[in-house]
Amino acid sequence: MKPEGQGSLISRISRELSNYDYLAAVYALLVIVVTIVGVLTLPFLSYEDGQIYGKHIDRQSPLDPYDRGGTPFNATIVHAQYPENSPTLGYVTAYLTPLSQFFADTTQHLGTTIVAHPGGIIDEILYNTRGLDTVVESSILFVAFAIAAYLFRRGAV
Amino acid sequence: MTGPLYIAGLAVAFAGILVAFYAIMRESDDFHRILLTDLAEILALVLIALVATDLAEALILPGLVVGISELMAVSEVYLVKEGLFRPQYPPLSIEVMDTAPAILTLALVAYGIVLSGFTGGAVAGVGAVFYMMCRGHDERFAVIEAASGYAWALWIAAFFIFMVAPQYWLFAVMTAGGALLLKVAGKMSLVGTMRGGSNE
Amino acid sequence: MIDILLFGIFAGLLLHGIHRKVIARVQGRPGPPVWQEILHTLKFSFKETWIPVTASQALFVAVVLVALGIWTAALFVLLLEGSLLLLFGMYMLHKIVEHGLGLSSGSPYGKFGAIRSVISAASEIPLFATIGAVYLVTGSLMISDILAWQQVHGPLAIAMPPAALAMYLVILSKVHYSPFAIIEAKEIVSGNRTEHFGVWRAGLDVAFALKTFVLLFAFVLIFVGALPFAAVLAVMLVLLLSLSFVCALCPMLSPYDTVTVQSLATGLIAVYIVAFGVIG
Amino acid sequence: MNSLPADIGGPGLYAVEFGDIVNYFTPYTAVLFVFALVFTALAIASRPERQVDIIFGGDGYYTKDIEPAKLGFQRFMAIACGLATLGAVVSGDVFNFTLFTSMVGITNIGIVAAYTNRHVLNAAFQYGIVAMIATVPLFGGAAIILATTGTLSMWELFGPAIAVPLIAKAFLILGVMGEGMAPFYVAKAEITRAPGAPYVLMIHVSSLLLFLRVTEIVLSM
Amino acid sequence: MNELFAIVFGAIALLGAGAAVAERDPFARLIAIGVIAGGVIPFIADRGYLDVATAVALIVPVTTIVILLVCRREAA
Amino acid sequence: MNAEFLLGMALLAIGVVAVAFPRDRRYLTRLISLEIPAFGLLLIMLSYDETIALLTFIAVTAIATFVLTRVLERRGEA
Repeated sequence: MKPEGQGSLISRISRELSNYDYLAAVYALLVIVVTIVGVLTLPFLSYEDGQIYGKHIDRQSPLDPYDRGGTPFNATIVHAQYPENSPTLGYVTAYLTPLSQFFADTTQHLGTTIVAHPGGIIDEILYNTRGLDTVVESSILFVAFAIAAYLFRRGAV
Repeated sequence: MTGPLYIAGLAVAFAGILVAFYAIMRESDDFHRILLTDLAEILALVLIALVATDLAEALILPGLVVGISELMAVSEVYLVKEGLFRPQYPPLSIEVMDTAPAILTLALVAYGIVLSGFTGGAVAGVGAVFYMMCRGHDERFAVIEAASGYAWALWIAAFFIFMVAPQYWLFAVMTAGGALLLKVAGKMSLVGTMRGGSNE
Repeated sequence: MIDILLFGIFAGLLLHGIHRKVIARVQGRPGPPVWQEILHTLKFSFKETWIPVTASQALFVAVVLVALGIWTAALFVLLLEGSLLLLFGMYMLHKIVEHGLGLSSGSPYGKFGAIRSVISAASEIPLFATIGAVYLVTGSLMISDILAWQQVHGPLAIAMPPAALAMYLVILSKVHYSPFAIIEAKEIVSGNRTEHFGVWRAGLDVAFALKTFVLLFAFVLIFVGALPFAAVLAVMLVLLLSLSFVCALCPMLSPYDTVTVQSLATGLIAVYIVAFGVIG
Repeated sequence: MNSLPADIGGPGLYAVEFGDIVNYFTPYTAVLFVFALVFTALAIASRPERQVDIIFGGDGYYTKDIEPAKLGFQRFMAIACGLATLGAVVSGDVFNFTLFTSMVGITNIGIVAAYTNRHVLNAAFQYGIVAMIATVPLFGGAAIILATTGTLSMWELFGPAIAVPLIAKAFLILGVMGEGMAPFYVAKAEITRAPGAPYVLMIHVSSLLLFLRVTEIVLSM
Repeated sequence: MNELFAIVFGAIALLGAGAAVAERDPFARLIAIGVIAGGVIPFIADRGYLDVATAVALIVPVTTIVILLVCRREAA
Repeated sequence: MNAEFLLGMALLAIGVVAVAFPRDRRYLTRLISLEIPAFGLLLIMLSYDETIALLTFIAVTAIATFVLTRVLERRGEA
């Protein structure tokens, strides 16, 4: 056994890596190296114009940021990945609650509120076409909260 | 338009990642590390936001929730690990803490309910957290937790309505919006109750 | 299929015996007879069997069954010339068996074995270099496609020596008495297998014999190509002899050093592969 | 409906459609799925082991006591971890995969957070920090894939027509490495010292399966 | 937005950011953060998101008060 | 769209540097500085009209700040 701080290069590296206080540092170093590669390849990246769920905003609509066309309680054209899997695609997007309808008819500047009250493109994506994402994500919140609450309630042991 | 802007944005984001991770690499204090991970979280969201479609917007919400969840869990582990169970100082009140909470909370919760879903839950949650922070909490922990658990189950049910019986989409969207609001707001407001000593 | 399975088990046990014999001879000892491992397995099959009272009972038993299951499945993947990725997936799952063996018993020696098994996670990393290289060169990960490629271009070991080296390293870290076999070092008794005896030990011996057989067989198929079955066995034997020499001559590394050595080796191989990919 | 693709994982066997997110089984992912299922079942069914400690300098030994409350929590986390792993190995959508991955990361923290041993807790904390910063490459990788290809569905991405940038692939691998801490053996080794074998094992099962899955994804893209 | 206004509000936000970086005193820094918010909210309002602007204007002070709780003890 | 985007990027850059290399090593310094890149991200989201995300982000940031101050309360300044 050699004393601390000496030994071959290999055993010195081993000692550094085996201290878990450096874990985050080692990982950060890895990310930095990969990101530098990313910066170097940046000129070869290009933005794909044929995006799904692209944004097309009608500035004149009273539902300004969330108007994706269509009439309430009827379908709207939404550029989904697999439209055939969602038979009611577009209905949620076009849906308006009576309250929302009232706001839309009377004002110009309450767009977000109106459409977000269930209905609108984000709800279409989050609840319908990509609902599984939301399942997972609310489960994550659930689990994280369970951990925090467990530790908190256990308190000092 | 979006194309060149995207690459420019990506360049700034990458530069930010380099700086932030360099700082993480050099940091040895555990709480400073937590603060820096919060910064990293923002950079992750920038990368998603740059996609600039409706989908990107929808993806930011899960990203955000993952971030706050991990922050909650890890900071609690930190407190336990360091053996910090009581606040260092006695509770303290500023004048605004007596007057502001009711109005602010009312406004935020009402607005949150109108928004519904995640966003509504988060906004209403801020109101609730603020209220509990200022006014102290009573022993409603279990009740809120149970309510939020039922809301979660309700949301899962709504998801399956969408997948199995899409013709009831209206019912599903109302259930989903309401349940998520309740669930997120509930969980977030519980954070507010976790301020005092351990809740035996 | 059953006949090949039985053959694989016996061949694997025999290879283990040969391995021990060669190491002993290199080190100037007489060593056990080559069929010693077969006898061991038979002996354990008829010994009294129970589950330690401290063990996590379901896990204790299930891990043995999982070990048998994954290596049987791996053999069939190999024989059916299925996906290389699937085969390597099975190999990685073996890691879980190692952890589970040690953790389930409650014995401190088993625990140490399991912890060392976690530490030696790096022994799996060279596999990714192998997979990457094979995919890069042949454009497919189906063993049948790889064999077809070698029919045309000659053995892969010549086209891509570092990939073969990586896989050799992987096999080396899994054989008994190897410089990387920190899991079974003698200072922790039998490591993660300490508490498994009787039928359980016999089952494990069978599974590990299959593992040796499958790994050597896979190496031959991937890097040398399709050969007559007798020739395959001969190449496997040569491979095993080389492994035995390495094991006999190299001392065992300290746990963390194995990781560093394996990671560095993988890093070098990865650099070579990337360079190959960029230039070629 | 959609034709199932034949990729590195073998020909598609069965698809489960959730709107835009289509989960599907290939022989490869099916094997991973079954394996995850077996260990989830074990986490549900098996009682934990009782660790025996040797008293050095003598031939005495003692068996550690385990509190039932702690084990209930651990079991819950292990099962959640198993479910997340099941989701991740069959996911057919890059972003959904990353979400399942981060769920695995957070349940892993949960499994070890139950211990009061400071040494184990510290390892859990360090790992938690890595899991948190790993969301940058993880979500970043998925976001770059979406921006440069216009899709997140693996069926589209695995096709020959779409080229996924190298940096996105590297980010994805890095992210999974961080969440599952596959190569970060150090913290994991410390965590392994904790009792509760069926649950601690789940940490290894999940990170290993995630790593196997991301290898397939990255090679196929 | 009118270009002049864009420049003015942008300058306010940048000024706030600069001040937040330069200042050492936590209270001064919190005020600087408030200045950033003052520069940013007009941009939101200009796009027609009045409700969002209102919500942001409500939540930012909440954040400030939360931080203030710790600051006070610092000063004491 | 460009004014918001540029301003957002500028705030983000300033904020990242401010958080990564704080003037002094107090926790509070970093905690307050974290608000700057948050406003940067807010503006970037605004420039792409991602309003729902923006609202959620602001709300979640407030809660995250609360979680962090909660730790700080117990931790004390070091």
